[in-house]
Amino acid sequence: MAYFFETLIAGLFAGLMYGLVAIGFVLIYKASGVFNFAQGAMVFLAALVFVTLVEHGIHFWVAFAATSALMVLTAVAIEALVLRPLRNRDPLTLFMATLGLSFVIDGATQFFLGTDVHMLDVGIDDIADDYGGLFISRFDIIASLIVIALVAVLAIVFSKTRMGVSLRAVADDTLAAQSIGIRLPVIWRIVWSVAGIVALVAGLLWGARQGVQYSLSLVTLKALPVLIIGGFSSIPGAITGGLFVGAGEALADIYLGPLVGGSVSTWFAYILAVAFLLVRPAGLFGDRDIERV
Amino acid sequence: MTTLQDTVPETGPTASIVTNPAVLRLALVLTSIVVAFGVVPAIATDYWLSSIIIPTIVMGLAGISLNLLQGYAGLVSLGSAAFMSVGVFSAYNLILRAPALPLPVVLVLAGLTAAGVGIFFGLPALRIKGFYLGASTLGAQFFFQWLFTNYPWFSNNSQSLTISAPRLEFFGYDLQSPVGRYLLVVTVTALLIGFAFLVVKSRLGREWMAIRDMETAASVLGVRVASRKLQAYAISSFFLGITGVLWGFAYLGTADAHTYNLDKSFQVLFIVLIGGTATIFGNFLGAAFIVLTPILLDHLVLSANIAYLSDQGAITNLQRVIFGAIIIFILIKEPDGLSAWTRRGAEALRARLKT
Amino acid sequence: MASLLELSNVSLSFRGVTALNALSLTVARSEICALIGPNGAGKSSLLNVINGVYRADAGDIVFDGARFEAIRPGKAARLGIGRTFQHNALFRRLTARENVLAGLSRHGGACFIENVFRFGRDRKERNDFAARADRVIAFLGLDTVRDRIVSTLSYGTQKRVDLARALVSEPKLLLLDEPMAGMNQDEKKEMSRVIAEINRTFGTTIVLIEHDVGIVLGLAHHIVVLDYGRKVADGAPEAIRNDPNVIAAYLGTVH
Amino acid sequence: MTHEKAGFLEVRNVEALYGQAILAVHDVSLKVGEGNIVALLGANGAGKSTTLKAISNLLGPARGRVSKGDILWRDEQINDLSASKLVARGIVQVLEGRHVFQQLTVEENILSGAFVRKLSRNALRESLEQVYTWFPYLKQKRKIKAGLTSGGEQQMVAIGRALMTKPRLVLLDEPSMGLAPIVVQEIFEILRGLNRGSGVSFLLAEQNANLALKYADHGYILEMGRVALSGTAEELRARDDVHDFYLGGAKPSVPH
Amino acid sequence: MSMLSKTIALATGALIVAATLNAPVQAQDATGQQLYPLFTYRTGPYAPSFIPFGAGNIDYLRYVNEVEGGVNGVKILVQECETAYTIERGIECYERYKNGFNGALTAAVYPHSSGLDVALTDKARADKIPIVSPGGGQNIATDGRVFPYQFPLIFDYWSEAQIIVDYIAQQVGGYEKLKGVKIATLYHDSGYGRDTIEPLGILSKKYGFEDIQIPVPHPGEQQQAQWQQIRRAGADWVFLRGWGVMTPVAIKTAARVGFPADRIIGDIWSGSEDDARPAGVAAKGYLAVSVFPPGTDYGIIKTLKEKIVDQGKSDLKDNSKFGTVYYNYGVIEAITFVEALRTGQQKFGNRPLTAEEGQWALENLNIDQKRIIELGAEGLISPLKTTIDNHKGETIAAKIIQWNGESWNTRTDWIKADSTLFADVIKAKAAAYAAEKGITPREAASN
Repeated sequence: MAYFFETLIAGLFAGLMYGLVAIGFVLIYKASGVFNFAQGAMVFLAALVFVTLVEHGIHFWVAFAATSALMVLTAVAIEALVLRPLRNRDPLTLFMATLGLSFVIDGATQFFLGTDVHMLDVGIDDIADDYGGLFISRFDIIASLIVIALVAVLAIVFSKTRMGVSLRAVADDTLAAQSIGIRLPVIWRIVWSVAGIVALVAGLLWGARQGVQYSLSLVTLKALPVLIIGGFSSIPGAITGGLFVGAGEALADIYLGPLVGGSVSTWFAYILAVAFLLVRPAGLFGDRDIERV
Repeated sequence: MTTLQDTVPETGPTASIVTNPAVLRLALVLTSIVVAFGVVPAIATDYWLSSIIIPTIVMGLAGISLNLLQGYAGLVSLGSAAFMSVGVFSAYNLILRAPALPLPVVLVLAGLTAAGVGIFFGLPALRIKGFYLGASTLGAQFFFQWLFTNYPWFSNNSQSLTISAPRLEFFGYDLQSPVGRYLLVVTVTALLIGFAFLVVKSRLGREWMAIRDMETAASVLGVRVASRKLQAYAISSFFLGITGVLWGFAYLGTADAHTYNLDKSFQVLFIVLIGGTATIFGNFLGAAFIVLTPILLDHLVLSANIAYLSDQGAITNLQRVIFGAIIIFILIKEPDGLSAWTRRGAEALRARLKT
Repeated sequence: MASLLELSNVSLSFRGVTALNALSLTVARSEICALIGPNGAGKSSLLNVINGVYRADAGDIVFDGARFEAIRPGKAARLGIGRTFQHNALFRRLTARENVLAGLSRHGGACFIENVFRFGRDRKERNDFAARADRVIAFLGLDTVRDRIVSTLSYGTQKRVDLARALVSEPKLLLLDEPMAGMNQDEKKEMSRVIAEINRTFGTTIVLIEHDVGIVLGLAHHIVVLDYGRKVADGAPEAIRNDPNVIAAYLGTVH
Repeated sequence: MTHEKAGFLEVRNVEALYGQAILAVHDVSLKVGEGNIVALLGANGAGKSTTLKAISNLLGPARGRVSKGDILWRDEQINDLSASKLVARGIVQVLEGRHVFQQLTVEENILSGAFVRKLSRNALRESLEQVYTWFPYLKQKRKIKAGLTSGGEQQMVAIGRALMTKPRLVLLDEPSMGLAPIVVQEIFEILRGLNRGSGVSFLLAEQNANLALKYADHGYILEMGRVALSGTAEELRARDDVHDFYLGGAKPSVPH
Repeated sequence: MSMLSKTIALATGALIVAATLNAPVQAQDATGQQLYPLFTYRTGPYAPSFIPFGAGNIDYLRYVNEVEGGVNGVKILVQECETAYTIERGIECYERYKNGFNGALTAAVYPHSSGLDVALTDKARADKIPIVSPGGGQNIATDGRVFPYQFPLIFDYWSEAQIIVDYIAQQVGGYEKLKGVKIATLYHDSGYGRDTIEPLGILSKKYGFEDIQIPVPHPGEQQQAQWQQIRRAGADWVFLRGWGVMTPVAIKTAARVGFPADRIIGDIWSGSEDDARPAGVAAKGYLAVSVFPPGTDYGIIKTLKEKIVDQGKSDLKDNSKFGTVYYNYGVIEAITFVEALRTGQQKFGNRPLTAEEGQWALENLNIDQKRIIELGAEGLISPLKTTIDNHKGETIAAKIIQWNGESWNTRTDWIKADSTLFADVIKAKAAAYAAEKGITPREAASN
């Protein structure tokens, strides 16, 4: 039973990380109505820039600030060069554009910063402590606290600030938001910037665990089932979906894997997601619209 | 009875062609056949056949397959490569385990297997729509990659889980040479294009487009939306299955689960978007773009002679940036894809000829 | 067997907003029944419940002697309920003729393989469909635009294509959602003449929504007035004309 | 009140398209004087909504655009100003069908209207309280998600939200749609109060002609994307052919 | 008419494309040189391993060209072609260079990808071009009678399994002590990763150790569950068959569940600096199999430092990669190519070799200890002798290296695999392949 719990807990921690990545998608989906495939490339870009700066002897927080600034610049550029020209186009076109964008971002990142694997030390030991027979890593705990803090900050921002309310307004009814003078380009820039900074945090936490390298950008594929389960437009959903997928994958690998002779986590999340879709087509927290004719 | 359009002047393009369409079409088909079966094999080098023409044709066919589903029936698939892999693995096992089967039969059976799988993964289309549907097909993508790596039976226990193309022959006629493989590809493609035209011009195609344009109205008119959607998945997957066989056997000479990965699915998606939705020939423009762009960029750099022992990595990353940028550019400037260019060109030309 | 359609106590709401409130209604065979009432009174919702686009929260429907709690749109079509739409719901990238042909879907019996390879039942079906479509196209005067992509047609013409698409399947009941919206007086008169002719020629029962009371009074045999999801009045045109409730509901309160 | 000042809002020969080809508005010219309530009447599909959106520059999201003509605001051409800039200059639209932010609370909805003004916290509160004095119901419902309130309340939220932008001209699209007569009456009374009290002008698109003409100073009747008739509300109320245009010209006209 | 104009327009477009594609052919004539088409993957997830590898390759060939004046006077023309580790691009590269380039002849193709190696099997057989994959070829292709044009030189995973078991046996005090020892294999769930399942099964039967197989799905960035499984199973040793990101994650996760790093033995693709360094302190003590021992103390590596790197002629951008596992791997591979050319030239004369001649040379390669010392590669490579029925090399050996937190140290001398152990199994597989493909094996004694 301890084994089960350990697996479950490990899965939940992993899931929280998935959730963290998924938050970036949710923000952008709410503001721009697109599944941003380039989010993974943004995670990679942020982490690689950060680690390169740190390797050049720049202080942690200075590097963090500088990378955040770069993510804001990236957001502004994306808004001007991709989103604005593609306004009012169908979601699939937007999705394809973000696919193209992911090529541009990860190509440019590697062009300028190279393809080496970098070690990233964020100063948290990844050592397991014994909690009454359960081994839990200190890194996991601190990383989870960071994720929780980030979610709390975002929750406060969304409920209390003008920007937050504007974003929710845009997500809810874009036309009405425009009608009262909310400027979509501004919202887009802000949201993509915030998503960029979330990508940076995700990049640091993932990068600290697996090294900073190209495969960081593959987290995109983990995020999709998370979003389907949680709903594309809900931050609590992203976290819950992440926990579901993380725990489900870990348990499936242990208990289902041996039955079919291999690891199942590559597709398990998707099957879980499709099963969810069939039961709740809008995800756990999503809202479905009625079609008017 | 008097009609209303006496008072309503109608403007805009008509669906009919100004010159006699039947003659034009026949001429086009005949020219294509002469070029495809006569001119190309006669003049193309092995390099051109093996690394440019064959992959372009096969990828164009993949584009047609997805276009049937996406452009005509309005359904989404992010897992085209999975259905291609089902095709190639079934063809391989058919040839291996029933060597008596002639190649055409193998191709059809492989297509049918893929069609069955397509129907299964299309089932969620009955409940969910749009981008969410992508998730199910993406699930197929990962599932089959897993299946073919996890069960070595599919690759006849080969060491690297890679299957190697069987000898291609048709009634004793050897198709191993580049020209032979080309002829196989072009014949199958021609037949499938014909099939695709039959499909889109039939009641089935019409009802797909009806569902695509306005699903509620279609169901209100009695279109059997659910079965039409599954038929779309079936036919598209049938095409993809055969495409997969050609890709593996006639082009690569090998296949493994990794060959048909997500990147390939996205490439097929790009072909449809770049070539244009709901077109047949546009897909070949899209495919040519996908196949040629990296090679062209590579050659441009080579001929500029800066590549010699310089950092090829930087160049390739630069290519990636350029490729991504071109995709975004086309999406912005040409919502209808590259086939709009030729259509516009032809129209302009026709207009000039008329005056 | 006088009534073709009977609705009893049908209710419908969206997210707590009531669209239809315990509505009952009877439509006789071969009559033209007009639904009138202000915008948002629930007229379109009512049509959507009749042919199954929406599922009523309560109440049931009797059509042609069969009783339903809810009906699926495809099933409604196969039972012979045709429908046009308030907003443009044409298949916008198809030609006018293809739109009309799509309207025949409920009569198709051939399986998709027959369709694709044009053998078996498809052959007869194709000819039959073509003949029927051409007949309706001629009947509605759409010959000159039959091969045009519908999204390039004018609004009024698109409305007629929509009507042709619904009519071609020879429905027993034809639901017309604002067939004359956006038309000028001449066009409206022409359209109402067409509707009357359809009713007379084919004996089709018609339920239509129209705002133009003047037109409706001249066209319908039977008028139902809705307001706020409720039935305010129901009767022959002469009776409706003088009903003070109707005047209040339809034209707004007059002081 | 019927006195018309020049140079407030003027629409000159506007044509609007959806997509590449579909003409929604052929040729519309109209004027709104400062402090006026102007009614834009006409049947469904006559082009009322499109005209309003052309003025507020909200056609874009529906792939529409103004293809000809000028829209002048205080003698300045505003065809190309973004909706946001227009709001900053005092023109705000309340969309047809209310369009409240369903997931936001009533108060958040109303507050969102003031974002374009960049107010201080106190000034924001003041504006909010002002809206609550106009719509006292809303104060009781302030913590409730707007999507869960009744149609009339949603209409009030939408109007209140628009008023938070401190507009000089409100473009109101079918405020009576789907609402009970009593509620409609109430809303119109509030509008009249606003107009008289704060001098806010209104251009309202309505189907309910009798109602609109009761409150308006001036009216335009649209037909097929063109202005078919215009005049003061009194004139229009008096004319029989208004009913022809609006209710249709068939002989058995509805008695009144 | 419109058809005609359209055709003309299309044809013009096609001509432009064709002209561009054929353009490099007009570059300077390279007759008399030996072409070395260098298949690169400087992009994509595996680029970090290629970059030092490619540099080792290029640096050695540059050294041969510029310092030794070529191979018996024949200069080697390196022509890069980026495959991005995809088979499609690889095939294009193969087609582009299989017949030489500007007059330079192609003697052999090194595809640098196991997938591409398989993909080229039939084409190479038809084109009669040898395909060489040092360390990454198809094991059945060891049988050169069935695979005349495949050269899976130097190493294979079955031998690796033997070497691992051998090393563990040494540590526990002999083969007889292996009984009951639990060896868990954590493998990348792919053809590559699964390749050791069969030999380990055979070895476990033979020696009585407990064989635990645990897959990690690609790319392997989450392994908590797998390592808990390893801990629960009470594994004594872990054979880590990772690839890319999977390796550092494995080492870190091991540390997290408290599994000692010095009981994890990485496979040859898990044993580079880029595999260990990202794992940080957790990797200290981590072991790996190495066929390409890292270090800068070998004679040839020192020479390269002096003649190439210090002259600023190295392909390396980052000189800290000099002497790393992948750099040395590149050097070793280049040595096999150059030595094959020398072998061929002895028979055919001092001129560029054709592909057929290259095939003969590769089949008659004999880099013995004496030659290794001459090359200054003592300790860097073990003797390599190929024959018609052994295209891999007769003795397969590897060292075990250990990560000290900063760099790799060699821990053992060459451990030789017993080549007889699996020979029959492999021969049988090759025979089955021949039967499936309808190939008649060549006679072993034909030369």
